[in-house]
Amino acid sequence: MFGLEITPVIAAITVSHYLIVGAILFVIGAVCMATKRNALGILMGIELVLNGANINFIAFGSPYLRDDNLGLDGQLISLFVIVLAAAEAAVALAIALNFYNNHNTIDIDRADELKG
Amino acid sequence: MGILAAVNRVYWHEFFFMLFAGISVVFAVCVLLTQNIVRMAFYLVLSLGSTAGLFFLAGAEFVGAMQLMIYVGGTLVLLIFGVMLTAQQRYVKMNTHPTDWVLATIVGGSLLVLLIGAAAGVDSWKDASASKKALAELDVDDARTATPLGLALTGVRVDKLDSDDPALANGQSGYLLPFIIVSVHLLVVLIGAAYMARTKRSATAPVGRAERARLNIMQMEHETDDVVYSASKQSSSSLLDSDQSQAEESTDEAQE
Amino acid sequence: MNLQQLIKQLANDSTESLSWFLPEIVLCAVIMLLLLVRLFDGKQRLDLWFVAIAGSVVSFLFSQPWLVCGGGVERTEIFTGLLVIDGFTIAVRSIILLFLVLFLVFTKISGIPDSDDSPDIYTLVFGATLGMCLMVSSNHLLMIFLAIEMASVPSYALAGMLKGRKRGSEAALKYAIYGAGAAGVMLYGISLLAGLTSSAHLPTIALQLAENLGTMSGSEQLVLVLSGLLISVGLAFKLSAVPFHFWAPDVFHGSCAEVNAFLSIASKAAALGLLVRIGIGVGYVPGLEQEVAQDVEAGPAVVAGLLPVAEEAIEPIEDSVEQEVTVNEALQPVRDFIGKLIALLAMITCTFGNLAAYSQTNIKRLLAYSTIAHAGYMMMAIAPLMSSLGSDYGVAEGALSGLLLYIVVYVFMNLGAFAVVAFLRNYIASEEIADYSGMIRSRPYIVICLVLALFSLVGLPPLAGFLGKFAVFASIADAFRATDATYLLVLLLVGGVNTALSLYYYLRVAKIMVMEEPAEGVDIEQYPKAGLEAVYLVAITLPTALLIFFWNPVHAYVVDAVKALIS
Amino acid sequence: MSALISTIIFLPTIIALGLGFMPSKKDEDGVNDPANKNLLLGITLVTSIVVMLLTFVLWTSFDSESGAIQMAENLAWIPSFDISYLMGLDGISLPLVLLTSVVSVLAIGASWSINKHVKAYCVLFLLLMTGMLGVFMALDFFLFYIFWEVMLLPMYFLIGIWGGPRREYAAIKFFIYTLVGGVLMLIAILMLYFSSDVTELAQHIEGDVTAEVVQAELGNLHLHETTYVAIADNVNNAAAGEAVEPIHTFNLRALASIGQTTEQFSVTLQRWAFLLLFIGFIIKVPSIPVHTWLPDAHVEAPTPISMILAGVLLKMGGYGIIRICYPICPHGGYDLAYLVCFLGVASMLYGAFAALAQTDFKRLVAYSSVSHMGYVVLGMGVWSIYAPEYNGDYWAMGITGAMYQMIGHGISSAGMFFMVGIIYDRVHHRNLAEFGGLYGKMPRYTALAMGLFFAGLGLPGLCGFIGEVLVVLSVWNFSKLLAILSAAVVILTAAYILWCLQRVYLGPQYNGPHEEEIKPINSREFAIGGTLLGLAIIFGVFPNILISRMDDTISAQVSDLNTWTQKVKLANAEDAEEAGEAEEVADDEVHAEEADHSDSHDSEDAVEGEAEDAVEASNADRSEPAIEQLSALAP
Repeated sequence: MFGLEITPVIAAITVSHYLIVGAILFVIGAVCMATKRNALGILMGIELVLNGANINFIAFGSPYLRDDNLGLDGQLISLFVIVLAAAEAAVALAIALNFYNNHNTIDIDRADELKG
Repeated sequence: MGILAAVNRVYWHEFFFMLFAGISVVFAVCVLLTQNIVRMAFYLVLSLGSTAGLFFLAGAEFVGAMQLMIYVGGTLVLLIFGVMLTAQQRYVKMNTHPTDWVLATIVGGSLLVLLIGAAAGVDSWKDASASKKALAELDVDDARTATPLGLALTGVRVDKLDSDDPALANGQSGYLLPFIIVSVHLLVVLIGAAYMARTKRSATAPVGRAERARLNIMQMEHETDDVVYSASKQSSSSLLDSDQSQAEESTDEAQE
Repeated sequence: MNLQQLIKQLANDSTESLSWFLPEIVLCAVIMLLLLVRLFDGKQRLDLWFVAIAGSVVSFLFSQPWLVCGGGVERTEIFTGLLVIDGFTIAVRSIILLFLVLFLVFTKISGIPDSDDSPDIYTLVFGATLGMCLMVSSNHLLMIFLAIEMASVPSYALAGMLKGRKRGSEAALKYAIYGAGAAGVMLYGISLLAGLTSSAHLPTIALQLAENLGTMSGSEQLVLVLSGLLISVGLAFKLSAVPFHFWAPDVFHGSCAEVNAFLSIASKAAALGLLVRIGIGVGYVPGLEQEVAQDVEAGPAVVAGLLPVAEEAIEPIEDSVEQEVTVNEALQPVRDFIGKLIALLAMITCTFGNLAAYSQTNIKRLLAYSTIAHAGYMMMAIAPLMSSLGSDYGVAEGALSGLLLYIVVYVFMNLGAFAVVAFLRNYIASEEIADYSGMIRSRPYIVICLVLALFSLVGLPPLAGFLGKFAVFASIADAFRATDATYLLVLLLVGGVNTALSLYYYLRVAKIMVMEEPAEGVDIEQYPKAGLEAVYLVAITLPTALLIFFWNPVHAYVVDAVKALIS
Repeated sequence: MSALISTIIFLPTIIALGLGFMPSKKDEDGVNDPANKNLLLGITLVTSIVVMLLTFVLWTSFDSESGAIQMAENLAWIPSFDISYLMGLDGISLPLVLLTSVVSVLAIGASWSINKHVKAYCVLFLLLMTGMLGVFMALDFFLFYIFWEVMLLPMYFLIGIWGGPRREYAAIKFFIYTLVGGVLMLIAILMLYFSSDVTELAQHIEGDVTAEVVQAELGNLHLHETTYVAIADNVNNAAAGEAVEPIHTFNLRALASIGQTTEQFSVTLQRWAFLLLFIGFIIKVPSIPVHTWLPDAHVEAPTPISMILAGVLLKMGGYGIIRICYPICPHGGYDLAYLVCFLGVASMLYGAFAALAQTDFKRLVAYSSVSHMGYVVLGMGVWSIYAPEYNGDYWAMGITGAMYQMIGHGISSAGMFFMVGIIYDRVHHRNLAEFGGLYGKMPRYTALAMGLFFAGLGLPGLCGFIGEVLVVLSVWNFSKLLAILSAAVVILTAAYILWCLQRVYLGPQYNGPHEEEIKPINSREFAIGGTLLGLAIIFGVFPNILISRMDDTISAQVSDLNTWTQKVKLANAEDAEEAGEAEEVADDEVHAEEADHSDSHDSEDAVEGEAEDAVEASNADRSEPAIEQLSALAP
């Protein structure tokens, strides 16, 4: 499947394996964003997306997996992503609570004042 | 070390990869499938926590630690606070529309196939020899990435100076600037979050143009200040505390 | 090289970099100041607006827009290659900071935010502006993401600036959720690009691409295209380009006109700057031709300024000089991909924005769609830039300078339009176009200013909007002549058709205000007549009306600004 | 360099800005206080009269013996795009400038029926004047475009605020049509600009090339001084084998020269550019199928604005075609001649039939404009329909006819609209079926109206006749069918105009509303109508006044294009089998040929091949027949 050697089941772990995990988390996060009605659920989807990207960065930067790797850049970027995700979550949460206070709901489908 | 020990080590690496990856993916799927917001938060903690395990396996132990501390310990706790503040009975479970599911599955599925195909198709990414070689030569001293990371954050890069590829050796940047500027960002975000979460102060009544502008906006939407403010007072005060402490925590950690 | 040398090098680099970074430092200082001043009890007496306006003026002055005159700014990478300073950076940064000054004056006159909220709001505004300044100078994938986050996250809060309003909080929530999602998708694309090229430094990425493009396997190309598409999602969101525009009308409708002005002007300018940065960054390696033409000895000197680890770099760079003749040619497929992708997005965006604006009854929604359409026009300038970057520098220069001119013009015309919306809201408590009818009877000067701004947005000569459009269309025509690429001709035709399309809805607003009877129940007479509002509007509108007489100096300026970028 | 032209163009703008600060006394409904109104309109009237007097100065100081650009003003405006502020006059623009200034004065005179928002009206009217005058005198394509679009906004508001019941619809329709045309024009402008390189025009110069030499050679193009320097540099560099940057230009004369003497504009480009420009211009003319804005706009506009629309604005389209389409894109013009002629004839027929069917007085006049402007398009299109029997003189006659028709129609249609306006002011309706018997009640008015309508009909001795006859004569030599059709239109015209006169003025008695309001015209109205009728008679009896001033310019332009036709089109067609040789000839000519036709005799020495005789023949007797035939026509 996709050119990966699956026999023996436990082959050596490569960048591709990490990328597949990253891709799965990314897609699940994206689907989460699309399907959840709870604003906080959407935020959780975003966290999954960011994590998928972070796994990629770590895999690309790992000297154990690849010779011409991204080096420390990978780890550094993922560090910053973690911090930025925290900041983003803080603001998004404050906004979500503000929305909750004004609308008495957290259902994003009920956000329909603005149309046209 | 004997051959047996080496084989054992390789075995464990792959075993833990499968374990962490499995937990991470399975609980991510759970996050997606459950309709209960509280469970969603719990599954997310598990999923992101085991992602930290993957980081450790890839040799990024500092990032893995930060993932546990900031992400799982900070951001997710923040989210859980949010869940608790809004978790009235009727908002705990909100079912997704079936049509959304169908659409999202189709789009997400094709995206997944595309991404995995791309990830698994690149030869240099699935070349196991590099990883075997690296693991075979792995020394405890090599595993210390915190020092170069710290140096990089102060602007000095010591890795890859002797890289074969000249271009790659050149394109290394110190990360002093983002390290500092992100703290300004965190400060701004902190103020923004606090502003959004707290009730409107009314220590001084706005005068002149400002009053007119505010009154007009309220009038436009047929709302009055009082109703909304009284409703928001209770919850926002508690949020403010949690919010600030979390954001401060993350600031501190980032600068460690 | 030992650690001590490295640290010494870092110290030198940082000191030199700081002199280019002064505007941002001032912005940071103002943010601190706004926070600290509140600790003292003097808040009641000291209006923090004065701190903000003083800070913005100082920051604008430190951005030194006059430096680019005569093409005096060489391309310089600062902070070990994270940022890049050249004429384009300086020009766009100056425009954003100039806009900040105008914006602060605007908020003071319109009364929002009031003095209670202003410290927080101005902190957010300055934080977002700081991010925008970084956006236009990013030279590194991390900085791109960081700058976008820094510009976006405070904007989310700004959209919900007026608290206790259903619409405001809804706008903020939508903006935050969509924005964070788009940023996440973009980050994933960035990770793929970084992994494929094993670097996060844009010129290095370009070099790697140039080296490997010919030998790439199908899957690698797929990854490259995917990463390009995913990154374009994030950028398209910032630009409000179709199909990632859906947030714009709602956010504009829900937040107040002041925030709209900020989002539609500063944010767009910065996003376009970033688009150019990325396009040029991965599609072109500047300065290589010069090095080849000159003696090889010049190479290390240039590189030393460029890169942190200079001494090791000397040896390899000489090797790479030999291949460099072809580097920019090798990148042609990358440029074509970016150029065509953006051309396509621009055409759809422009057409959609104009068509959707037809049915709007709320002026802010109408202006939101107009903003979308204008993002399309401005993105059009990137297509000729990318198509001719490696072959015909004159054309590329024309395209970039056209874009810059458009941004300058856009600042004034859009700010004028939103200022009118805010001022009229203060008068009649309405933002419905129908309530503006017959406004010319009671507030002729305000209406004339809005009419001029709207017709400038149409691109009607002799108003300034025409000059922007002319410059962009001219560069497309020029690129078409130079490359004979059919998509450029299509782009030109679509742009022209859209100009005609857009006329109707702008005209409708003008018609209602000028030709119809005053609306029932709208009592404007109780408010004082012309005042600061009129003065401000005239000051904003005059450049729109008179730019045609001063076109040449402005044009000379923008041409100077882009000179060092691509030659 | 005198600034007379600039004064003429910008005086109205300056006065308009001044008027902006004048007090405006209005009541609740926006109706101005009479004294205030008289003051505002008075200032505007005086301004327009001053402008008219200044254009008379242009008229008298114009050297009618020269076909070249006169009184040129040339300032560097945007050197980076090679855009200069280049204004000038020649025989094609002079009559139209004069028409504009005269009609403007009369329209202001007719504006006393405007009562609301007079200040805004005056300001917009003066801005409109600037736009109109600028279009006719701009010789830089970019400047032309700016002026072209400048008059849109005032016109939109003039129709939209002071117009009739459906004014807003009409105004928006007018605006959108014209803007679409403008956008097409802009695209063509950009295509032409970026394909042009003036260096090639100077490449034949031998020896030491300096700016002075270039200026001496290309002086009649009125390029800017810095451009001459750049050209000289380029030529020298090219001679030295160095790479040169092309020098693009917006200069209309230079573009024409490039279009006719070089191959920079490929045939495809010329066809497309011609088509885009042509659509932009015929929207203004208007010709079918893009005429539909005109009946609405003319009907809804207030009387003075209808006069301006019919009298001046429609002429811009014709002017653009003569000045821009043909000289710059001869390939397009030559190849699409059938299309142009067809549109012309179709407009004539359609307009006439539509006019016959109208029951609204003003709509009838509006459709008569469509019909009459068809002559203009036809006259310009007769270039080459039957190429084997090509004779350039007939085209010169067609163009002269078109120009004359534009002037004649400018006078007669302005007059007709004014006549409609007078009766509308009194009875507030325009239903033809309800008029009748005005002859008895308003004798002076009826006499004026008869005269002006006959002028529109094309009665010999009045201004409409000359143009129509010239056009039909010129067409006759190319296509009998078209000539017969266009002559037949005269009968249709006579039918609807006579029928209309009969229904409105003769008839048994007036049987519509507001009969008591019908009173004889006042002296202001009589003065305006009388002036128009006087002009109609003068231009009908002494056509040479105009033709003597137009003729040299037209023959110069036509002879340039004749040369081009002989050289490029006919030579190729005749020597189809010797294609290679013919191309050589063409190539030689490209280098030898210069834009200034007066030099062309010298350069022809270099010409070889069959084309030579034909060229000389056509140059030698050019310009003679048109005048002779005309003097024969005048009674």
